[in-house]
Amino acid sequence: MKLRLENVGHAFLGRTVIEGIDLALAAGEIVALVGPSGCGKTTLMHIAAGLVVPLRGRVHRAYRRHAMVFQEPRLLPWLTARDNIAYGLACAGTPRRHRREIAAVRAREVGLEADDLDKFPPELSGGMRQRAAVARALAVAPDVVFLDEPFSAVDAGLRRMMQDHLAQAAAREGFCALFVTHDLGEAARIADRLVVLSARRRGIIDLRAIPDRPGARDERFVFDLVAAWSCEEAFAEILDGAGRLQ
Amino acid sequence: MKLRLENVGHAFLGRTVIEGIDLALAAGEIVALVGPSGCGKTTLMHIAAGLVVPLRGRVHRAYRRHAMVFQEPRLLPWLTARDNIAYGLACAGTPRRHRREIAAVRAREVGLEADDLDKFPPELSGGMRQRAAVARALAVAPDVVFLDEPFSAVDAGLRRMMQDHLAQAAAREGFCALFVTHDLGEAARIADRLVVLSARRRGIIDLRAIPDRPGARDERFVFDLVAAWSCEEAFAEILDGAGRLQ
Amino acid sequence: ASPAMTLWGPPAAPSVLLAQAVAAGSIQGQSLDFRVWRSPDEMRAGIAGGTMQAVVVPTYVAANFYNRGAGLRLLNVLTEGLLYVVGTPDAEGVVGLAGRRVAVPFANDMPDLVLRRLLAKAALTPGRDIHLDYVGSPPEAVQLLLAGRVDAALLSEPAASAAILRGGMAGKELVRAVDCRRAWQVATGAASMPQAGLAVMPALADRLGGEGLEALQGALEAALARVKADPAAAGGAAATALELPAPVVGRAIASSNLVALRASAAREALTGFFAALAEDDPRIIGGGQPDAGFYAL
Amino acid sequence: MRSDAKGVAAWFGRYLWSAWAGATGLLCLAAAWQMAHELYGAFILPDPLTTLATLADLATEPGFGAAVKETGLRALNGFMLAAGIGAAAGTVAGYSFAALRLMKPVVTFILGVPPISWIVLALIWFGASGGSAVATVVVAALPISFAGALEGVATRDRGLDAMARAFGAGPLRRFRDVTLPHLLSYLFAAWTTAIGTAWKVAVMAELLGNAGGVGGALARARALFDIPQVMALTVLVVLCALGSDHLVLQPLREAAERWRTAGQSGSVKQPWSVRP
Amino acid sequence: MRSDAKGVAAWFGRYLWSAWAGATGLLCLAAAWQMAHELYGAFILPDPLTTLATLADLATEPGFGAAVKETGLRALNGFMLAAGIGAAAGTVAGYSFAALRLMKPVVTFILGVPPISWIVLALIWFGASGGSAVATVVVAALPISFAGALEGVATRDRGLDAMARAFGAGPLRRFRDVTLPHLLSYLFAAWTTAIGTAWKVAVMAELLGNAGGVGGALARARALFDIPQVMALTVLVVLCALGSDHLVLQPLREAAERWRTAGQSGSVKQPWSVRP
Ligand SMILES: Nc1ncnc2c1ncn2[C@@H]1O[C@H](COP(=O)(O)OP(=O)(O)OP(=O)(O)O)[C@@H](O)[C@H]1O
Ligand SMILES: Nc1ncnc2c1ncn2[C@@H]1O[C@H](COP(=O)(O)OP(=O)(O)OP(=O)(O)O)[C@@H](O)[C@H]1O
Ligand SMILES: [Mg+2]
Ligand SMILES: [Mg+2]
Repeated sequence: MKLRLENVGHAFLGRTVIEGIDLALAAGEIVALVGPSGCGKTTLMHIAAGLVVPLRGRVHRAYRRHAMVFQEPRLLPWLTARDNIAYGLACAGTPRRHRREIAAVRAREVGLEADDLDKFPPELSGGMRQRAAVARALAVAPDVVFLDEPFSAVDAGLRRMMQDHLAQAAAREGFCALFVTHDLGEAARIADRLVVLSARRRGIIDLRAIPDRPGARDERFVFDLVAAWSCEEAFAEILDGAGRLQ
Repeated sequence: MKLRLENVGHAFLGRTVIEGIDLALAAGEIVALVGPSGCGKTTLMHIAAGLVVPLRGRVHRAYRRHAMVFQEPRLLPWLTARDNIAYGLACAGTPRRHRREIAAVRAREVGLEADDLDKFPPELSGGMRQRAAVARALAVAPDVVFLDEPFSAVDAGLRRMMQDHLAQAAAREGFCALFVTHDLGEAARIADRLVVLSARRRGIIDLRAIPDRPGARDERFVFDLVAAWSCEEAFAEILDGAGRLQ
Repeated sequence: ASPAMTLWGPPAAPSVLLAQAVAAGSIQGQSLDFRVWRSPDEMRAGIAGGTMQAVVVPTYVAANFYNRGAGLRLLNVLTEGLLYVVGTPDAEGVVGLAGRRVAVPFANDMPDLVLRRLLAKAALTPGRDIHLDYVGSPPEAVQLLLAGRVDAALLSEPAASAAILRGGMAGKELVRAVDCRRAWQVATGAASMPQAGLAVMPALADRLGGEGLEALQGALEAALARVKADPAAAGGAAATALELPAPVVGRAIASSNLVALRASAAREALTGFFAALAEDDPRIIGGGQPDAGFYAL
Repeated sequence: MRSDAKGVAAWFGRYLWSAWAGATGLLCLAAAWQMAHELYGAFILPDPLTTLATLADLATEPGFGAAVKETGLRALNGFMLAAGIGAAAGTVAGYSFAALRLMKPVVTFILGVPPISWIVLALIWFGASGGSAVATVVVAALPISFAGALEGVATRDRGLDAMARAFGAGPLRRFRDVTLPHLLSYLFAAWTTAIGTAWKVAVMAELLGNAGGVGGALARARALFDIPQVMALTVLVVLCALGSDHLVLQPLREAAERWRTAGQSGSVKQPWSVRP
Repeated sequence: MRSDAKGVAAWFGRYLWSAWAGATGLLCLAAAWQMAHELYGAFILPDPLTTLATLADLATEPGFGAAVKETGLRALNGFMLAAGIGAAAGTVAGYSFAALRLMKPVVTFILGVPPISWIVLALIWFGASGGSAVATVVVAALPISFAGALEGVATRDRGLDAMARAFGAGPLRRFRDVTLPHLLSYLFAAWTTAIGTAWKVAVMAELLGNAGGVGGALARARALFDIPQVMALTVLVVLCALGSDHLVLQPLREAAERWRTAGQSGSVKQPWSVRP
C-alpha cells in the first residue's frame, strides 16, 4: 500500500466534515472519489496529501514523491505557463534546461501549444490553466498523484485524451492516483475503484471495484455501468438534486 | 433583439482569437456556446458583456441590466457568501435588508444551506463557490445573463436542478442567457440555440436551433441528439482530442 | 611625538583665541590642535565620551556638568559678553524692543536665558509686550530678519557682524540695537558677563598638572594679546575653522569682549552671573553654585 | 461580517495574549538599555528604573497632562491629514497614469527636501506654534501614505474589478468594494510607520520651535542637561507611539482584515493554540 | 520571463515617455515655486532660475563631486542596510508570531525615539563622521521597510503556498517562489519612501554632525546666509532622491513586476496608446 488513511476525521470550526475514513491506495491503482458538492472530497484529499492535519486518525505514506492538481489551477501568476509546468520539477531540483524540455513535452500531452507556453496565467484560457496544472503534476513523475476535478474545464475531446493518458501513464509508470470527479462516466472509464462519500453520513458509504481494466472499457460499457449505478441507493445523494433543495 | 454582435473580432497581443462574429440574442432565449478549449468563448462573452473592447466590430445592447457568472467564481474574499450573493443587488442599489432576504432565497435555489451563508469564500468548497457565483448573477433579476461554464464544479444532481432552474427562470422571467459549456448534453438539454466556435477557423462554424422547448426534453432525446452531433463535421474539433495533440 | 592635544571651540568668537594659541605652538612639548564643535549634542557626546578634553563651553554649562559629576572644571573665562540684539536702527536698548518681533535661536540656551532675564528686569513679558520667534539656528534668524519678517534677532558674534555685513550688501541697514553685556551690567549691577570659558576634563588636567595648565593659560593670554594687536590677521587664522569669511571674523573680534581671565580670578563675577541666570530655576547650573573645585586655575 | 459573542471573546483573548507577548519584546529592550547604561554611565544613559521613576514624578506635575494632550493633538492631526491626503492622492495616482505623473515628483519633493530648507517658509506660514508642528508631521508622513496607496491600487485584483463592472458597479463603488479592502493592507503597513513618525516629528518640531507640549519640556530638560528627564520624556513619546499604534491602528486593522484569517484554521498552526 | 527585443524596445519607449510625462509634474512644481518667490522675495526663496544657475556654478567647483559622492554613499549605504535588515526582520516577523512580538516593540522604539535622544549615543558610537549619518539613515528607513515586509508576508497567498508545499518545496523555496514576488510590491512601496528619506536624512545628519558632504556644504552656505546656494543644494538633494528612485528602484520594480501587466491588454486602456 502506497498510501493508507486510518480512521481519519476532520472538522472545520467545530463542524464535522468527515469521520472514520479508512482508505488505501495500492501501486498503479486509480481510485475515483465521488460525492455531492461540499461533502468533503477536497478536504479528504488535502489530508491525504498532508496539507491539512486531520483532527482524528492517521495517514501512512510509503512513497517518495507525490503531486497534486488542485480544484483551482493555482498557477504562480509571476511565472509563464512553461515555468509553471516546470515548477514541480524545480522543487525537485531538476536542472533548469532539463526541466524546460520536460515541461514542453508534458505541455504537448495536455494539448498546450508552443506559443501558449510563453503566456502568463491571466493570458491563458480557463481550460488551458487547468491543463497546465495537470501537466505540472504529471511532470514530476510522482508515485502518487492527487487530482481534484482535473478535467472539469476542458472540452470533451481533450478530456477523453487526458483520461486515457492518465490511465495509461498509471499502468505504465506504476503510479497510483486518487481523483475527485463529478462525472460518474469519467469515474467509470478510468478508475479501478470507486469511493462514494456522503455529506449526510459524513463518510464513505460505498467502496467498489470497477470490473475490467481502466482505459480498455468501451462507451457502451461505461454508459450501462453509469445507468446501473443511477438506480442504486449509494448514488442517490449525488444524483438527486431535488432532495437537497428546500 | 436584446443583444447583437456585429462582425466582432478580437486579437490578443497581435494574435487573432476570433473574427467576424455575428450573433444575436432574443428575449427569453438560451444560447449555448461550445467550442474547444482556448477557442475564444470566454473572450467572446467578455466582449458581449462589455468587459473587453473588441478590436473590430460593434456590440448593440438593448436591455437594462445584465449579470455574469465568470469561469472562476470571482467572489470577493472579504465578504461572506451571503454578502457575495447579494453583491449584484448592492450594486443595483437594493436596500441592505431586502437584499439579504433575496440572497437567502437565491442561495437555497442553488443548494447552499443557511450556515454556509456566513462562511467566507476560502471556507466554501469549490462547488459551493461556483454556486454562490450563479446565485449572485440570478439574484439581480437580469435581462441578459452570461454564464461561463457555470455548472462545471457541481455534482450531477445539483447540476440538473440548476439547469432546469435556469431554463424555467428564463422562460418565466423572460431573460435571455448566453452560456458556455463543455458538456454537449447540457447544451442539448437547456439551450434554444447552439453556437459552435472553432479554434482553427477563428469564428462560428455552426449555429443551429435545437428542436423542442428547453427543459421539456427527456434523457433519451438528449442522448440521441448528442450522439447524432458526434458524427457531424462541426463538432469534430470539440470531440476529437487526438487531432490536437502532436 | 605624542598625538596633538585638541582644543575644542564653539562656533563663535572665543574660537579665534584657540586658533591663535594653536598657531603659536605647543604645551609641554605637545603640539596643539584646534577644532570646532557644531552643536550642543556633539559637545555633550565629546565630553561624556572623553574625546573632548579641553573645550570652550558656556560657563553655566560647565557649572552644570561639574555639578552633575561629569568632572569638568573651568580653567578661565574667554569672553565677557558677545551677545547682541541686531535690528533696524529705530530700536534702542531693551525697552526699545517693546512691541517688536525678535527672532531667538536655540530656545533654552544661553542667549535665550540671558534675553529673558533682561526682559524680566525691563518688565517686558514675552508674548504680551514683545514677541519672541524661536527658531532652530542663527541663520534662520538672520534670514527672517533680512526678509523683514522680524524686527530684530538675538545673535552672538561673529553671526551678528555677519548679519550686519550681509544686510549692508542687501541694502538693509542693521545695527546692534542691544549690547547684552551693557544691558546686563545695567540690569544686574554686575561688572561683567563671563559668558564662556575653557574647561578641562580631569584626565587632561592630571596629565598636564598645575604647570601644564598654567602653560595653557599662558598660551591663551599670549594669543589674546596677538588677537588684540592684529584682529584682521587673527580673523584670517580662524576663518576656515569657523567657515566664515576672514573679514567678518576680523570685524567681530572688536565686539566680542575677548579676555583670558583665570577662573579663580573671575570667581566672583561667575558666581554673580550664575546666581542671576539661575534665579528662576537652579537646575540651569545643575542645582546650585559649584564649589571651589570647579575653578581649575 | 461575522460578529458573535464567541468571536468577540476570542478576539479579546487574542488581544490580551498579544499584549502579554509584546511585553517580552519591551523587556528585552529594557535589558539592552540597562546594559548600555552600565557601559556608558548615567550621564549618557540613565538606567530604566530611574527613568521610569522620573517619568512617574513628571506625571504628577501640573501641566504634564496638558502638554501630552497638546502634542498628541498635533501628532494625531498631522497624522490624520497626512494619512487622508496621502491615501487620497496615492489612490488617484494609482488609478490614473496622468495623475501619477503629476503627483509623483511633488511627493518626492515633499519627501526629499531637507527640513532646514523649508523651515523658514513653515515659520512664515504657520508661525512658530502648533501649526508648523502639524505641518512638519504632515510633510513627514504624507509620502509614506502616498506610496502605500499608490502601490495598493496598482496591485488591485483586475478580475474582481471586472466582476464588479459586470454587475454595473460604478467607479466609486468598485473602489470601495474591490480596491479598498485590498488597499487597506498596504495602508496599514504605511500607517503603522506614519503614526510612530508623527509622534516623533511632532515632538522634534515643538522642540525646535519652542512650541510647548512634550517637545517644549524635552527642550528644557535637554538645555539643563537633565538626562533622566530627557529619557523619561523619550520613553513617554515611545509609549505614546506604541499606544496609538496598538490601541488605535491595530484594532482597526484587526477588524478590517478579519477575513484574511478565514479558512486557515486547518492548515496553519496558530502558536497559542494546542492541538486538541 | 519573456524578454525579446520587442519587449525591451517597448519598455524603453515607456520609460522615455514616463520621464517626459514626469517633467510635467516638475514644471508645475517650478511654477508654484516661482509664485512663492514673487510673494516672499529672494531672501526667503530665490527664484528657480537663479537657483539652477547657482547649482550649475556649484557643479563646476572642485570638491563638489566628491561631496555628492560622499553623501550619496552614506545615503545608499544607510538605505541598503535599512532595506536589507528591515525586510529580513519584517519577513521573519511576518512568518513567526513569536518573532513579531519580539521585534515589533523594538521597531516602534527605533521609529518613535526622537533623534535628539539618541544622537549623543550615536555620536559616541560612530563618531561625528559618516558613521553616525549612516546610522541616522538606517534608523529613519528601517521601520518603513520592516512594516512593508511584515504586511507583505502576512498577506501572502496561502493557496499558492499550499500548492508549493504539495510539490515538496521547502520553506526557503516557498519564500522565494511564492511569498517574495507578492512581497515585492509592498517592499517597493516602502523603499520608494525610504530612498527619498535616506537622502534627506543623510544631508541633515551631515549638517548637524559636522561631517562634510552635501550637508556640510549646506551648513556653510547657511552660515554665510547664501540663500541661493542653500536652495541650489536643496534642489540637488531632491534631484538625487528623484534620480535614485527613478533610475534605480523603478527599473528594478518594472522588471520584477512585469507579470502584473500580463493579460491586461484588452480590458485596460493605456493612456499613451491609441486605439487602432
Ligand atoms: N488577457 C489575455 N491576454 C492575452 N491572451 C489572451 C487573454 N485572454 C485570452 N487570451 C488568449 O485567447 C485565446 C482564447 O481564450 P479564451 O479564454 O477566450 O478561451 P476559451 O474559449 O474560453 O477557452 P476555455 O474553454 O479553455 O475557457 C487563448 O489562446 C488565450 O491564450
Ligand atoms: N478552510 C475551511 N474552513 C472552514 N470550512 C471549510 C474549509 N474548507 C472546507 N470547509 C467546509 O468543509 C466542507 C467540505 O468542503 P470540501 O471543499 O472538502 O468539499 P468538496 O467535497 O470538495 O466539495 P466540491 O465538490 O464542491 O468541491 C464544506 O462544508 C466547506 O464549507
Ligand atoms: Mg472540492
Ligand atoms: Mg473560457
